[in-house]
Amino acid sequence: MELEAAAALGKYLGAGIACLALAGAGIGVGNVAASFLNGALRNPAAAKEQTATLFIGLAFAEALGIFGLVVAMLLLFAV
Amino acid sequence: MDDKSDQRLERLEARIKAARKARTPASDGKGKGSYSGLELAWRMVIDLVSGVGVGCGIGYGIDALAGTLPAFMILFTILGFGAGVRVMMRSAAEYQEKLNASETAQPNTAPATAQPTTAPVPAQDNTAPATASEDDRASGGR
Amino acid sequence: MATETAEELIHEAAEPHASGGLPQLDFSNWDSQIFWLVVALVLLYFLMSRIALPRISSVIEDRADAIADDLDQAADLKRRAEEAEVSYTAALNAARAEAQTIAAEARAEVQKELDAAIAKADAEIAARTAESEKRIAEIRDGALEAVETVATDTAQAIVAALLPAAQDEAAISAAVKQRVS
Amino acid sequence: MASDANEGSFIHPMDQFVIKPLFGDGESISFITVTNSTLWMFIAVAAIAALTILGTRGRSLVPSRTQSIAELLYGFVRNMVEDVAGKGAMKYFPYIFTLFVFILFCNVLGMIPLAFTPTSHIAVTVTLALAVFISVTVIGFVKHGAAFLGFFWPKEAPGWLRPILCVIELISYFVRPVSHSVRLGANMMAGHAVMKVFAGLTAMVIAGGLGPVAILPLGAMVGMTAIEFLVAFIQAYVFAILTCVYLHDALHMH
Repeated sequence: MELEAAAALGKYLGAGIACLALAGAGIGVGNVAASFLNGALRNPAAAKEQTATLFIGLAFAEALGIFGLVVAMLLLFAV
Repeated sequence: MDDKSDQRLERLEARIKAARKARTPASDGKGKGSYSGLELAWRMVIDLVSGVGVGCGIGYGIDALAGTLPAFMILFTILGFGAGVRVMMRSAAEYQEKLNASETAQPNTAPATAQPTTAPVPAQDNTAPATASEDDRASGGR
Repeated sequence: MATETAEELIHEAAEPHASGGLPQLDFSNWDSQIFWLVVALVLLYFLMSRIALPRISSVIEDRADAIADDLDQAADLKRRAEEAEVSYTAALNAARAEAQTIAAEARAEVQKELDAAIAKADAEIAARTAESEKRIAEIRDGALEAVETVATDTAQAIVAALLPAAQDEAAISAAVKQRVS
Repeated sequence: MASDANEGSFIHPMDQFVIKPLFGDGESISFITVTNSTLWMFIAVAAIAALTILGTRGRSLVPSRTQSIAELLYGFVRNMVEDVAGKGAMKYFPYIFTLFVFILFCNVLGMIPLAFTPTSHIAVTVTLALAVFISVTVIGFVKHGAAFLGFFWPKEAPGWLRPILCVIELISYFVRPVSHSVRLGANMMAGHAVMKVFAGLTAMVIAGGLGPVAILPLGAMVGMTAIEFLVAFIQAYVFAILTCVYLHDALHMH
C-alpha cells in the first residue's frame, strides 16, 4: 500500500510537472505572435504572405505544449 | 420623361442580370472553405500531434510484433513527426493559396497592401531607419 | 481511518471506472456506443438520402425553375417594354415630322396669301399714288393757270388804276405770261 | 448523500461524460445496452428528421421557417461539397450531409444543460473518422485502381529520399483519421469540461460565502458558452470540410 501511495503521488506530481510544458508553449506562442506583429507592423505589405508561416510557427510551438499535455494525460489515466 | 423610362429600363436590365448572375452555380474543385485562421492553427497542432502519435503507435506495433522494443518506436516517432509536419505544411500551403486567390479575386480591396509589394524599395526604406533607430536605442541602452 | 480514506482515494484514482478516470478511455462501453452510432448513422443516412434530400432538392429546384421562369418573364417583359418604347419613339418622331410638315404647309399657304394681299395692296397703293399724283399735277396746273389769271387780272387792275390810258389786255397778259413762266 | 454535499466543493468535470445505461442498473454495458449516449444520438436523429422531413412537409415554394432552415443546411453543405470536393463528388453528397448534420446536432444538442454529447467520446468520433477514412480510401481505389498507390509515391523528390518520403506520406495518410477524430472529440470534451469547471467554480464560490465574487466565473462561463456554441458549429463544419478535402484527394489525386 505504501508503494501504491507513492506511485499515485508520483503519478500526480508527474502529471502536474508535465503540464509545465504548457507554460513553455505559451511563451513560444506569445513569442511567435509578438515577432510576427513586430514584423508585420514594420512592413505590413509582406505580412499577408507570411500568415501561413505564422500558423506553422504557432502550430509547432503549441504542438510541443500539447505533447506535454498528452504526457500528463497518459500519466493520469493510462499509467 | 423619356430619360426616366430609359433609366428605369436600364435598372431593370441590371437587376435581371444580377439575379441571373447570383443564380449561376459555383466553380468546380477546391474552392474557398472559409474557416478562420485560429481554426487552421488548431488543426495544424492536432495534425502534428497525431502524426507523432500515429508514428509512435505504428512503431510500437512493429516492435511488439518483432520484439525490438525501442528501436522502431523511436524511428517511427521521428517519421511520424515528419508526417505531421508534411500534413501541416500542406494545409498551410492550401491556406496561402486561398489567401492569394482571394487577393487576386478582389483586387480593389488589396491595392493599399499590394502596391508596396510591387515596389519594394519604399518598403525597404521604411524598414531601414526603423532598424537603425532600434539599434541606436539598443546601443544607447547599453 | 485516515489511512483508510487515503487508500480509498488512491484506489478510486487508480480505478478507471471510478469518477477519476477518463470516461472516454473506458473501453467497456465502446461496443455499445459504436453499435448504436452505426445504427443511428445508417438510419439517418437512409432517412436523408431517401426522403429528406430528394424532397429538399426538388423544392429548391422547383423554386429555381420558378425564379428562372420569373426572370425569363421579366426579361421578356423588359424586351417588350423596350419594343414599346421604340415604337413609341418612332410614332412620336413620325407625329413630330407630320406636325412639322403641316405647320410648314400652313405657313407656306399663309405666306402665299400674305404675299398676294401684299401685292394687291401694293398695286392699289401704286394706283392710288398715281391717281393722286395726277390730281396733284392737275391741281398744280390749275393753280398755275389760276396764278396767271390772277396775275393778269391784278396787273390789268393795277394798270387800269395807275394808267387807265394804257389798257392793253393782250400786252399785259403777254407780259404776265412772260414773267410767270 | 451527506458526504456528497460536504464534498460539493469537489468539481468533477468529467462526470458529464460518464456513460450510464438507461434501463436497469446493469453494471456491465454490453453490446446492445441502451445508454444515455444512445438516447442522445437518437434524439439528434429525431431532431434532424423533424427538421428535414416534417419541416419540409409543405414543399412550399415560399418556405416556412423550418423549411428554410432545412434548405439553408442543404445549400450550405451542397456549396461546401461543390466548392471543395468538386462536382464529381456530388454523388457522395448525402453521405457528407448525413455526417455533417449528425455531428452538428449532436454537438448543439449537447449544449443543453444536463444533456449528453455523444461526439465528446473518442469511440464515436473514431467510428465517424474511420467511416470517412475507409470509404474515401475505397473510393480512391475504385476510381483509380492500383494507380491510387501513386498518391504515396513522391515523384518530384530525389531518388534516395523517395522511400523515406513514401513512408512519411503513408503515415500522414494514416494521420488523417486520428487527427480527424481527435480534433472533434477533444474539442467537445475540453469545451464541456471547461464549462463544467467554471460552473463548479461558481458554485464553490457561492458555497464558500463569497457571493459577489461568483460573478467572475459566471461571466467566464457565459463567454465559454458562447464560444462552445461556435465550436459546436465549427467542429462539425471542419469535420465535413475535411471529409470533402479527402474526397477531393481521392477523386483527383491532388
